Amino acid sequence: MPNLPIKLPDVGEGVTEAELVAWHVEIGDLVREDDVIAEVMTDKATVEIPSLYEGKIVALGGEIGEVLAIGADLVQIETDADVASTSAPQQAPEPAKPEPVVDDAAPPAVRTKPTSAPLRPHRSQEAPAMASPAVRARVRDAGLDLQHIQGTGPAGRITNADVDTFLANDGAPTARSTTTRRTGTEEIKVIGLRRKIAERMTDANARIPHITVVEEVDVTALEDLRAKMNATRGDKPKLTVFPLVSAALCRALTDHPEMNAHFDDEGGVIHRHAPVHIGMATATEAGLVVPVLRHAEALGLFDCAGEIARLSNAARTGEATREELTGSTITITSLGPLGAIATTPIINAPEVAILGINKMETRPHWDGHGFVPRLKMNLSASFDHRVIDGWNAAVFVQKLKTLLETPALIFVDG
Amino acid sequence: MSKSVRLTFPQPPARPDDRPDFSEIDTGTPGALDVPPLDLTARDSRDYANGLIRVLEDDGTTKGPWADLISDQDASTLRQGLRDMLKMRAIDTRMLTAQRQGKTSFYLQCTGEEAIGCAFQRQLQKGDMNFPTYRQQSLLVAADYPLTPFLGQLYSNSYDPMQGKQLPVLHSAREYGFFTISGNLGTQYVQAVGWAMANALTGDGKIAAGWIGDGATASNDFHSALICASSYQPPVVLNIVNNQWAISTYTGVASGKARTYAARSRGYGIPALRVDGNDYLAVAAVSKWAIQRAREGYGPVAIEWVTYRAAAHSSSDDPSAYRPKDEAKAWPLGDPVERLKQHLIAINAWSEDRHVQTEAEILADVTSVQKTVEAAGTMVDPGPMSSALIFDGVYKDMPEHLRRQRQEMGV
Amino acid sequence: METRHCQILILGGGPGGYVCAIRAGQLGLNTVLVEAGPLGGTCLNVGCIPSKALIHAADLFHKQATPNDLGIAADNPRIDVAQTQAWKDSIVTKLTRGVVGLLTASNVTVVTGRGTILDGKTMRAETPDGPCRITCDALVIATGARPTEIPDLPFGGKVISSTEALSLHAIPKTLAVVGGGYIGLEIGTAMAKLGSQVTIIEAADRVLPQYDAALTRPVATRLGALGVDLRLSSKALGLSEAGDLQIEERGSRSGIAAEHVLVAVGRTPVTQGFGLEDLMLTMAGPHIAVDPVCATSMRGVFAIGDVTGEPMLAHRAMAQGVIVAEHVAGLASRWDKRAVPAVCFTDPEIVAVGALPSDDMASVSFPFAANGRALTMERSDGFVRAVYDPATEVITGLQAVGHGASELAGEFALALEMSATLRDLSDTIHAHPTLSEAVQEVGHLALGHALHL
Amino acid sequence: MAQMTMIEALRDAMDVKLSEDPSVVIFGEDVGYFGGVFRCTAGLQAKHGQTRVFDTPINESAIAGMAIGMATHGMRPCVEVQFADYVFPAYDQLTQEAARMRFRSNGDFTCPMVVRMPTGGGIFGGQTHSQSPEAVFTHVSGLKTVIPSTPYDAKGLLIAAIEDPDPVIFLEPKRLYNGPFYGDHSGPSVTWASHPAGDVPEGLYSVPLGRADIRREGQDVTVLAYGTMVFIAEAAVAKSGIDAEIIDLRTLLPLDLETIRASVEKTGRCVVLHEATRTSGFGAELIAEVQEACFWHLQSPIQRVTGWDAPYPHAAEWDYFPGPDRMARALTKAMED
Repeated sequence: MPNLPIKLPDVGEGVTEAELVAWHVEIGDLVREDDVIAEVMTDKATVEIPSLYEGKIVALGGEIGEVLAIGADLVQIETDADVASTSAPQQAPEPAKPEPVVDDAAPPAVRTKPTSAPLRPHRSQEAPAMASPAVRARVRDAGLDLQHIQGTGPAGRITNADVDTFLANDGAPTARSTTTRRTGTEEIKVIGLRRKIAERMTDANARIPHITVVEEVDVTALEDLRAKMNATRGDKPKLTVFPLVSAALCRALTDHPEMNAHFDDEGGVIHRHAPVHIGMATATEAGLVVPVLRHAEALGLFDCAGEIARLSNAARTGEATREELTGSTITITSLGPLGAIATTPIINAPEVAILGINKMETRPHWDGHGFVPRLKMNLSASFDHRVIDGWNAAVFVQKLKTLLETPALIFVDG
Repeated sequence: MSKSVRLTFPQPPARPDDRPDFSEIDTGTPGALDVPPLDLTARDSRDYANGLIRVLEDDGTTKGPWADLISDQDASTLRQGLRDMLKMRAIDTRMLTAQRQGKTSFYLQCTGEEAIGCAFQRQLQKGDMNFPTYRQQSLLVAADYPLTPFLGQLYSNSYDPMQGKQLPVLHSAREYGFFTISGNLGTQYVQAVGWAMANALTGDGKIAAGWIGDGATASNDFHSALICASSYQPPVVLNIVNNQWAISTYTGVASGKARTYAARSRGYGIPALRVDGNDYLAVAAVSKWAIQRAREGYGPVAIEWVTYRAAAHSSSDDPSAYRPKDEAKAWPLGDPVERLKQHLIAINAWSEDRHVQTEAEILADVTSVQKTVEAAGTMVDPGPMSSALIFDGVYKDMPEHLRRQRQEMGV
Repeated sequence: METRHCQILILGGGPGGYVCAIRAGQLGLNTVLVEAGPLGGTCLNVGCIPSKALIHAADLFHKQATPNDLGIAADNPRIDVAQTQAWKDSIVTKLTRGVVGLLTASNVTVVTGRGTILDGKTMRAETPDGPCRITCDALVIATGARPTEIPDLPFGGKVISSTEALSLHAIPKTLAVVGGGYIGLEIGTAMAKLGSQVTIIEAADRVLPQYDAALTRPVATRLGALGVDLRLSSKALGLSEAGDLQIEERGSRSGIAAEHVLVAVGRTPVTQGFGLEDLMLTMAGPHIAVDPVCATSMRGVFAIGDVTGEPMLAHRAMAQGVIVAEHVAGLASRWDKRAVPAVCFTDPEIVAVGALPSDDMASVSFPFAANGRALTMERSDGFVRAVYDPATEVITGLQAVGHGASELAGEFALALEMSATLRDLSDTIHAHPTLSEAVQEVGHLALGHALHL
Repeated sequence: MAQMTMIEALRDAMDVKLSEDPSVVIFGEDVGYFGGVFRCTAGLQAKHGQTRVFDTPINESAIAGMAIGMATHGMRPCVEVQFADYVFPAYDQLTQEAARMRFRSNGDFTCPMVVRMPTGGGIFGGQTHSQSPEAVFTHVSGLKTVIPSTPYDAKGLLIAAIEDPDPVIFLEPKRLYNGPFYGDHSGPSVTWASHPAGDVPEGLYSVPLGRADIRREGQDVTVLAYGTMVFIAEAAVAKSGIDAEIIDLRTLLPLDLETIRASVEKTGRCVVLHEATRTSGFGAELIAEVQEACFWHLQSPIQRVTGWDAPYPHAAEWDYFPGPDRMARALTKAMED
């Protein structure tokens, strides 16, 4: 014999609750349909509630004076199955209203939206890339775009192996930049609030109002990784900390593209660059020279190390070409062992950010129950406050700290 | 001593804690006013507009020339009138309970005013058109409108002729002379004048009847209607149902210093009469006279039906918050059902037992139809109703932008 | 009225519908399939299967009744058509019962009855035990197509469609076939082999006009050999009082006496009479317009198979059915096919996949006359042809005409799906002696070093 | 064919329908004996009688309310609101009654009626005789909103509106009543006699509602305009030398999106033009629809030329009224990448 609830109906056009002022029944009472079972009061009216069904009261929904929500169970009535006349004769089976599977708006989770992809090109009909059904399905399921994968098969056909190399090179399919070089810049007009900030900042300071954020990074894990990689590097160039920081920087820039930009304050335009060309501030006899590590986003660790060695050597010997000394989109400066506790690096205009690496040393670290020796290295990063707010700057530096403290995050999509 | 300028804020004679006080109400005396000629002018209708036409004595007997006007109404016709009112009252009772049970979202009763709609409707011809407010559902009952669509509309289920598109109680029944009800107060009053002008222009021999509550006479469309009726003289009966209350606002706020609403209508050059709305026979007589006047081309006429809103404004209202609980019982002009019953008993055409028996039969009829209609679904357990209907009937032919939006909705 | 809810509701139990239902069931979706008639749709009941059975029987009979070089002789060959029909029906029944089993195994609810669409998510089905109201999250329209009727030659009496032609219990002495498409030719050829005097009327200047003349010439030749009277560039006008088929051929009118007139001029999508018009879907001509996941213009409403237009092939409908089921289940499936093979069971058979020869593509043909297997089957007419991009050697189309050529459809489709090049064909060992050797040879031929030509 | 001004064309439309359809009735302030303050109904009462064409009390709610009563009865009222600026007292009857009648009664009562009103500026009418209220009507489902720009369209569209089964708001650009207006307010005004669209066929014909008209074919930019602004656009094109495609919308609701889409997909650029004030003007709706339908084809942001967000001034008429110069600047801007 099913127990049917009588819910407190909305008695007054949109009221949300009502106070129980009187019971007209007790547990065990037999009621007929339409018998008054209770009185409730809203801010507009006191109302008698008639029973929906005939049967025996088996539960009361509250005490006198208690406030019940509209829709809450007022009473439970034990009815004989056939007597429950007023509910629809054939009890329509409770429609199993599962979460609607088809929701075109939200594409299935597996397909992640590529972050900071350049503006989608107009939909031109390129020739469909050549690949077998199995390979096409795998690429589709992984949320990748066939156009981005280099085919090595006959006539450029994309094989499973090609997909593997694509994935291996770039770790997570979408988070990191692909091995192919990214091109294009995105222009953002400095208007409205941003222009006001820029104007205010300029009055307040010399040409670039700097904000410097200093952070301490625990590089113990980073150094272990570097040591292990150097141990098994064979004939590859020796890894310094620079390639690792450069990799971390590229990774952080995918989430903070605004740092990888030039600010043309006359024209009032920010040129945000897709490729990451890292200026490496290098002290030479002639003075500060900034060779540029081009397309750092596309370089593997060892290639990066090799390139850095080559460039800094060329810079020191003055053989670096003009092309190798210009075009940086962001700069890293390191005083190496002399790196001091913290520095206030000056931005390499017209860039908007510069990352200073300070010296690495063992410092006591409180791990919750005692001090332990940990390898620490400070980061001193300066930002152009006209276009970078303090908050963004701090978030960016935190991102770098996290990446450097757990280096695996640099290579694996979290 | 000059009187300083202070605003007045009209107050009802009694608030919740006071004793009901209808001493101001002029209850007139049955038979005191004669039946005027059909071509009555506004100027000559002063006494009718300020007085109160009554037929039934307190003891149930009838008196005066208005009684003679409807002497053709034999006992069986009056019994039908009584049944109409009882049926209306049964529907009101059952449906308020249904609302309290959550089976429908809204309901609105016309307890105490049944005689006005029921008696007026029985004087109309097929093809005449009423422009009612939401408290004249008794017109539909007296027009023998079937109960299934009537109740179906209240549950918005498959029996609802409007397929769930309208708030419950906002009926529409062109074949039964019942114009589609709008929730906006007063708008129908000037539309009735327009319809009556069409009656005249097409010569179809029909008339229109506008309906408005005492409170809504303050709306601009009351003025729109009376000025146009006065200018063009179409065949329209302009009814004002003065049931003393507009939700919680006492009728004095709408009448201001006007002596009566009927008198106010006279000001537009439209003859007006004031009638005891709870006197079934008086309502029938004056309705017969006014409808005949309109149909025979003597122009518009205004009637103030004086009655009392015995129940709450609607299912969302509790009058005990703004007036004495027992005010309804104290209404000097009594209850329309009770008074007609007394008259029928006085002329040996009825009895208390038959009354109780008839009430029970009517309640049973209404309840059984209610069960059938509820089986098709209520708000507690809604029956199938495709929401594709949203796009149906916005225009005659569905424009492309609506087709596109329905495609997006996916139903 | 009984009501039920499901996640995916499929109207139509043909190849598209029942495959979609099976796949949806496998993916754990609460699936309902509504079909008034037997499951399997046109294909299983009045199309592909029965016609292939008839073609096989006619071929067998014709071989008996035709002298050959093998020294084999059979005296007084005869056919009991009623028995042939019974055999055909037994196959159809076996297959339809198979479909029922497959559906049950995937716990699909099959509702037998006419379905009427009430709105984009609701259907009313008239089942044997009363009407039933079904609501769903996704609605799939798989109502297929029916033989196209010519206004001046309405079906009825002697004017029949393929459905009636396949269940004739006696071989008509004379048969006129209006329409030189694959349906007209398949049935016309079969009837000719069974002894009927067949006349085929085709408006174009060749049979199977959607293909090039070279590919269809062997069929035309064979028809001549079988005594079929081919009336090209002719138009059927209607029946004369005497019941002859009036036709107009290059301006002159004539009458054709025929016991039956088979009208096979195409198939029309079934989009009327079950409430579809009320959904006001965006149409593509007479067909329902769909996108790469077979979604119609209305959210949550899909359409698959013949009702979505050409190519009207059972295997294409099945592929669409799988895609819809997987999409509704949340997978990333979408139409991404490079090749949909089409086969005509004419005599000889034709199979065509991908692009036909055109100016910007090269093409070469390898004749079956140079194929050992073909010779051992007494049928060396026809060829295999490859169409390819001379610059990249990527194959863009593969066609063949020949006895038994239909079985090459699989290799052709796989080649195109895999973006095969000529070297992929030439460097893959094809078993000897088989017809498919010709496919390897056409690779060598295109690369300039044919071995057996 | 006859030479007609827009006023004569409108009058002819009403005359033809009054003769051809006994259920048509015309009323409004001063439209009867006098023939309308713009003479749109001059002579109609004399010809068709007082029961077909008559004056009303000064009460727009009454005009609309009576019209609804008659239309639901079965007549086809074509009423006039003397100036679009006076329509607001009738806004309740038009949007809550006429527009809802068919839907709320499920077809029991329907409301075939037309409400004509002179609209727009350019005649030194000040803020109570120059407003363009189309946006407050296009927002209401159940109403159709129509605005002609030539005598030929005025007659054809008015006849179609009177014959339409649903209520139609018919806006008449009073600046074009007597002749086309290209924005040159200093020179002598031009009459319709000098313009091909001044030739209007006699007798019954109609121009379908819901269909836009391509006033000028062009390749470089699509101009969406209606009413007087169609001529301003022509003047701006001549001034700027840009090969613009000018589309006269004619019906604002239901909108002919297909014609607009085809044009913007061809040109890739769009300028929207209306006299009414800028914020929440109908131009905002047009821009929303164009960017939704043609985003991937757009080469530059859609431009909008409108009246300023200020009450319509009197003396500063020509600084407020969007003229050819402002329009030419917008065209040029639309051409920038």
